[in-house]
Amino acid sequence: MQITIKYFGQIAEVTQKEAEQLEVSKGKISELLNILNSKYDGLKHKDFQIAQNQELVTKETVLTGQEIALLPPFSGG
Amino acid sequence: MQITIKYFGQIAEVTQKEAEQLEVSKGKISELLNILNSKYDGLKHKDFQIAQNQELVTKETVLTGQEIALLPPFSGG
Amino acid sequence: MKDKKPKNVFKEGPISSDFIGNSIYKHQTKTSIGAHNIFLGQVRADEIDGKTVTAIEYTAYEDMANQKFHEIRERAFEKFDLTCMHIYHSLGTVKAGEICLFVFVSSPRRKVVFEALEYIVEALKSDVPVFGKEMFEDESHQWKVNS
Amino acid sequence: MKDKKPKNVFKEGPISSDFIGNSIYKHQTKTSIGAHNIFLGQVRADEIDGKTVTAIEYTAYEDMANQKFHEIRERAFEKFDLTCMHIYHSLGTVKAGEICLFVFVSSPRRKVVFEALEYIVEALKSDVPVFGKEMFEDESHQWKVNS
Repeated sequence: MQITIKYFGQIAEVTQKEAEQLEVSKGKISELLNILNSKYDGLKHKDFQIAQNQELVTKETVLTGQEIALLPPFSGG
Repeated sequence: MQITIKYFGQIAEVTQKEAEQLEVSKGKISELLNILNSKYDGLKHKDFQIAQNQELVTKETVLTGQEIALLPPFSGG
Repeated sequence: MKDKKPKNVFKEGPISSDFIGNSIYKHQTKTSIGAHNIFLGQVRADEIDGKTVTAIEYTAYEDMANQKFHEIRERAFEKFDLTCMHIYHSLGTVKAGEICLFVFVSSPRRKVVFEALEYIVEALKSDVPVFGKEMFEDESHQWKVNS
Repeated sequence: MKDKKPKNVFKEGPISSDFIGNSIYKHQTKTSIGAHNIFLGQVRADEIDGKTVTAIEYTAYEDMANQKFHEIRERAFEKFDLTCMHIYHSLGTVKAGEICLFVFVSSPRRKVVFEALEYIVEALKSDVPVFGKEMFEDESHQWKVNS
């Protein structure tokens, strides 16, 4: 299935882009992360949370969503 | 000795004045209060604190000061 | 910024939103500040026994009140890592909806301002000889009691 | 005053003291309010390894952030007896000394506003995907971490 992946803050510095579309097979978030870690050098050393359709999820969560976001530590305010 | 007595808020409504000078003999605050209670009808039913030279004191405190104030409940802010 | 002698914290009449905005503006040159916390007391149009409060008339034992405000300031600067603190209280008539109290604290860090502001507001409500007379639309009044 | 759908809390650039003053002014018609509490986040000119922060550039996952702000609002209105609540956060560049966060709560009574404001500020620091990039005078940068 087709998903949109969004990158923010220092994660976007690693990926050199703010968003992309990827064609992935069904599975867990962790499987998507494996793909991204091999695609983007240095990503595995970064601290981030993952949101699926704007809700935080874990690596064990099943990919269902149209929109995945990689979110570095929040620093608003 | 000569003291200045200041009245505030609802206490000033009872005394019908905001300040006065009184000649009193040395003694405790309670003795001054006896004088004021007999002078001002209704004063004894009012709730107030007493300050001597701008510090709160008790009825047992000895009169030393130039300035006594009768302070109804504070309601700033 | 400790002050050694009591300032006059009283202002005649209500405290305007312009005054508050301008006070915030003046702090933008202080670039060690990371957090401001502001408390504003506003006069409520309370309904009491079928009558509505239209204004509060404030009086104070001014010398003692300024001394108490000063002591609260000094204690707050000792207890909390504050960069600035400002307190203003109205005297005279403040209409319902208008502001009668403005307390402004600033610090490098946010946790400090929350603690400090509540400490200061509670202390001034309990320690400072200010008296509010609640005026009703029929010109009767009652004396305000803090809760 | 509950809102049913998320508002946009983001503003491009710093939040001006005029905007804050005007927001206070608008609440003077709400005569059930007795207490306002305002939190302002201001950008600090921190010195880090000999370099000084000149500005923070804010970005956000805007849709999720507005949703989270909305959830914080809803929870705060459930927990606390609030009359009004307003939240504004900057996006883009905010220079040292300028204001990047404005949270404004109002209630009939003061105890409520202290609790509510701290609850809201802590929740938004931890739950809302906003990212601050601290810019130094030599155009290098580091990513801000909330403490």
